[in-house]
Amino acid sequence: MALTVDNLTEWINAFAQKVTDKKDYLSELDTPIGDGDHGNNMARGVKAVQESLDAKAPADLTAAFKQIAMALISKVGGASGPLYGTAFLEMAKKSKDSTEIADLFAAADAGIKKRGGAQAGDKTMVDVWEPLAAKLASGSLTQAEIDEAVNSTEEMIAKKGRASYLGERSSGHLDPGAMSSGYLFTALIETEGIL
Amino acid sequence: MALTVDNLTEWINAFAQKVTDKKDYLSELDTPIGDGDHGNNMARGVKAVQESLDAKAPADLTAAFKQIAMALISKVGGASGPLYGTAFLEMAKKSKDSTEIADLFAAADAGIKKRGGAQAGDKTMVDVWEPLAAKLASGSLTQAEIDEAVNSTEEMIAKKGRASYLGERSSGHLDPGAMSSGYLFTALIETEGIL
Amino acid sequence: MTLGITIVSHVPDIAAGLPKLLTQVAADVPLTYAGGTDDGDIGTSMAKISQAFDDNAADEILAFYDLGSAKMNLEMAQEMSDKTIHLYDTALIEGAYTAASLLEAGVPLADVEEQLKPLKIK
Amino acid sequence: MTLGITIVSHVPDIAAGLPKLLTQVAADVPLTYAGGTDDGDIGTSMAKISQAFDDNAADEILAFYDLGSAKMNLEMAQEMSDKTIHLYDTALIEGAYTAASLLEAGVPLADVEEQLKPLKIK
Ligand SMILES: Nc1ncnc2c1ncn2[C@@H]1O[C@H](COP(=O)(O)OP(=O)(O)O)[C@@H](O)[C@H]1O
Ligand SMILES: Nc1ncnc2c1ncn2[C@@H]1O[C@H](COP(=O)(O)OP(=O)(O)O)[C@@H](O)[C@H]1O
Ligand SMILES: [Mg+2]
Ligand SMILES: [Mg+2]
Ligand SMILES: [Mg+2]
Ligand SMILES: [Mg+2]
Repeated sequence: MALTVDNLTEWINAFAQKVTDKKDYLSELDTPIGDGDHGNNMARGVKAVQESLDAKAPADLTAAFKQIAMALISKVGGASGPLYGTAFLEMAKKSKDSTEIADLFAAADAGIKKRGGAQAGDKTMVDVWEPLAAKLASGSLTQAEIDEAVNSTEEMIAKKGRASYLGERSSGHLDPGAMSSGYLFTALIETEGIL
Repeated sequence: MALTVDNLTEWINAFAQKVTDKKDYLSELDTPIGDGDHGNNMARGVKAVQESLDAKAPADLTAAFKQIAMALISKVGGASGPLYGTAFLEMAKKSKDSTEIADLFAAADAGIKKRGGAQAGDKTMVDVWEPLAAKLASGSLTQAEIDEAVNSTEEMIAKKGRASYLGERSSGHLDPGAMSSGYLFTALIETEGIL
Repeated sequence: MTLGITIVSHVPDIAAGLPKLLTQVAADVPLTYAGGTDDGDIGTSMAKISQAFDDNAADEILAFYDLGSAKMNLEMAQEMSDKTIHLYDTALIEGAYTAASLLEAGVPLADVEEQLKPLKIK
Repeated sequence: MTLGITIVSHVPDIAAGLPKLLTQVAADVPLTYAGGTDDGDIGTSMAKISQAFDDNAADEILAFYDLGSAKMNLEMAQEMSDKTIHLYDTALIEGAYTAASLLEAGVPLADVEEQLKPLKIK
């Protein structure tokens, strides 16, 4: 359960593929409870990530995480930019003393919470990152668990982000950032040799 | 102490002349406690008033007041536009049953207060209109009384308008709208046959 | 009874820019705006505000403004309008954004007004 | 220690427009802004915010923003800046206007912050 530049790149490419394939769906999820751009934001972001990794092969894991973070921070444009960006920046920092998935995701999860101020139950990507980072720490992660985390946001009332303006009306809709985060975890478990 | 189209026109022209002459001074007063445009606003307004009266001789006092109000409302641009505009609109309404200066100014003063929500002591033009309308009701008005009303605003702390953002720092400056209102009253007592 | 929003700002760019933020979350809410004086300078214009009320496809309008003098022109335009105009002393951008989000979701006016209360700062 | 203001908005027009309101009452306060994404779309950009901090002639900056995601980019830019950046969760327009008026009048930062408190709505 350790990360290398190679399997990180494979994982991120798989994530990019899913985001690109599901671009319209992610933006659709963002329409009733947001501004309808999450798919476009993320697609722009992962494209920039791939271009960055293509343009300059990272020397090590830390450099790879940093390139990914910088591409997301500068290209996403919406709230998910600094949030995903912070997640990868924290992994970059952590990767200096550990390449363990569990350690890296714990750092990323903490970074997202610090950056956005959301906690579990606020109907954000934290509702995927927090439980799934914990699963990774306990040694396994399944697609069913990913689906459960993503789906748990449906009935929640948003406390952070644009959906929070809707109060109770935000209930009954999946959170788009939770969905895209779900793809990140699915891509992770689908990448051979990581878990 | 009754108004006619003729002496109203004479009064307003005298007011316009003073505002035009003192344009820079009024804007200067508006600089430390406002946005520095009161002279320009009022000069633009009185020019429009004169153009309106020149273009179409008002049929009666009510029509004259209305033309003055409309020119000020549409051309001043700042807070003083709706305030002076409302003063003259209220005089237009009142002029249907009275041409007495005291009645007209009482109506104008009430209109300004309703429009802006300011009361005496808030460091606005109300600190000139309220006491001087009362003087007119009691039958006389002197330049010394006008000066006193205008100068009373100097030490006040603004509660309304842009100056109110400065809190205590607004003290120590004359209110520009009080000053321009002072010109209106001076023009009134200087116009032969009104008082 | 359809509900719309009218934005009034001293600055033409702000008045024109805010609807761009609002349409993102409220594509179906009628939005109009009035910015600057008749001459396009910094200030407000009763005539422009009246026009923005008229041009709004809704017959009941929630109006938001930046500074106090805008409110005075808004009230004059309100008195002259045939439409029902609600004026809110909330933060301009944040109040309008909240109202737009909720109207788009079909939230009734009374509930929208409840959500606007904590944003009242004028 | 000079004090300046930086405006961050999701909308380029709002970011560019608000300083026009502020310079009227604060001609001497250094003002910079960052609006929209790197591509000029609705959103915010950490790089543009960093640039606005750098371009500001002041070495201590009061920063104001519209929506929450702007705050996240602001905080990232804040962490990267050598300047002292104060971030306020106030109404954007009204908070920035209040701060600009007071800074122009030479009011010390602590007193400015006191005046900003009632405008905190985020
Ligand atoms: N404060 C926050 N903390 C954690 N996640 C957040 C926060 N604000 C927004 N999000 C996440 O970001 C997603 C929206 O991203 P996106 O649509 O790209 O940004 P924007 O809302 O700026 O348009 C939400 O679905 C949510 O998961
Ligand atoms: N709410 C109010 N009630 C009464 N008078 C006011 C009010 N607000 C502003 N004023 C008056 O208007 C004057 C400023 O006018 P002006 O500079 O033309 O408008 P602005 O402040 O919009 O630039 C102030 O000096 C004050 O006398
Ligand atoms: Mg979005
Ligand atoms: Mg967005
Ligand atoms: Mg002024
Ligand atoms: Mg002005």
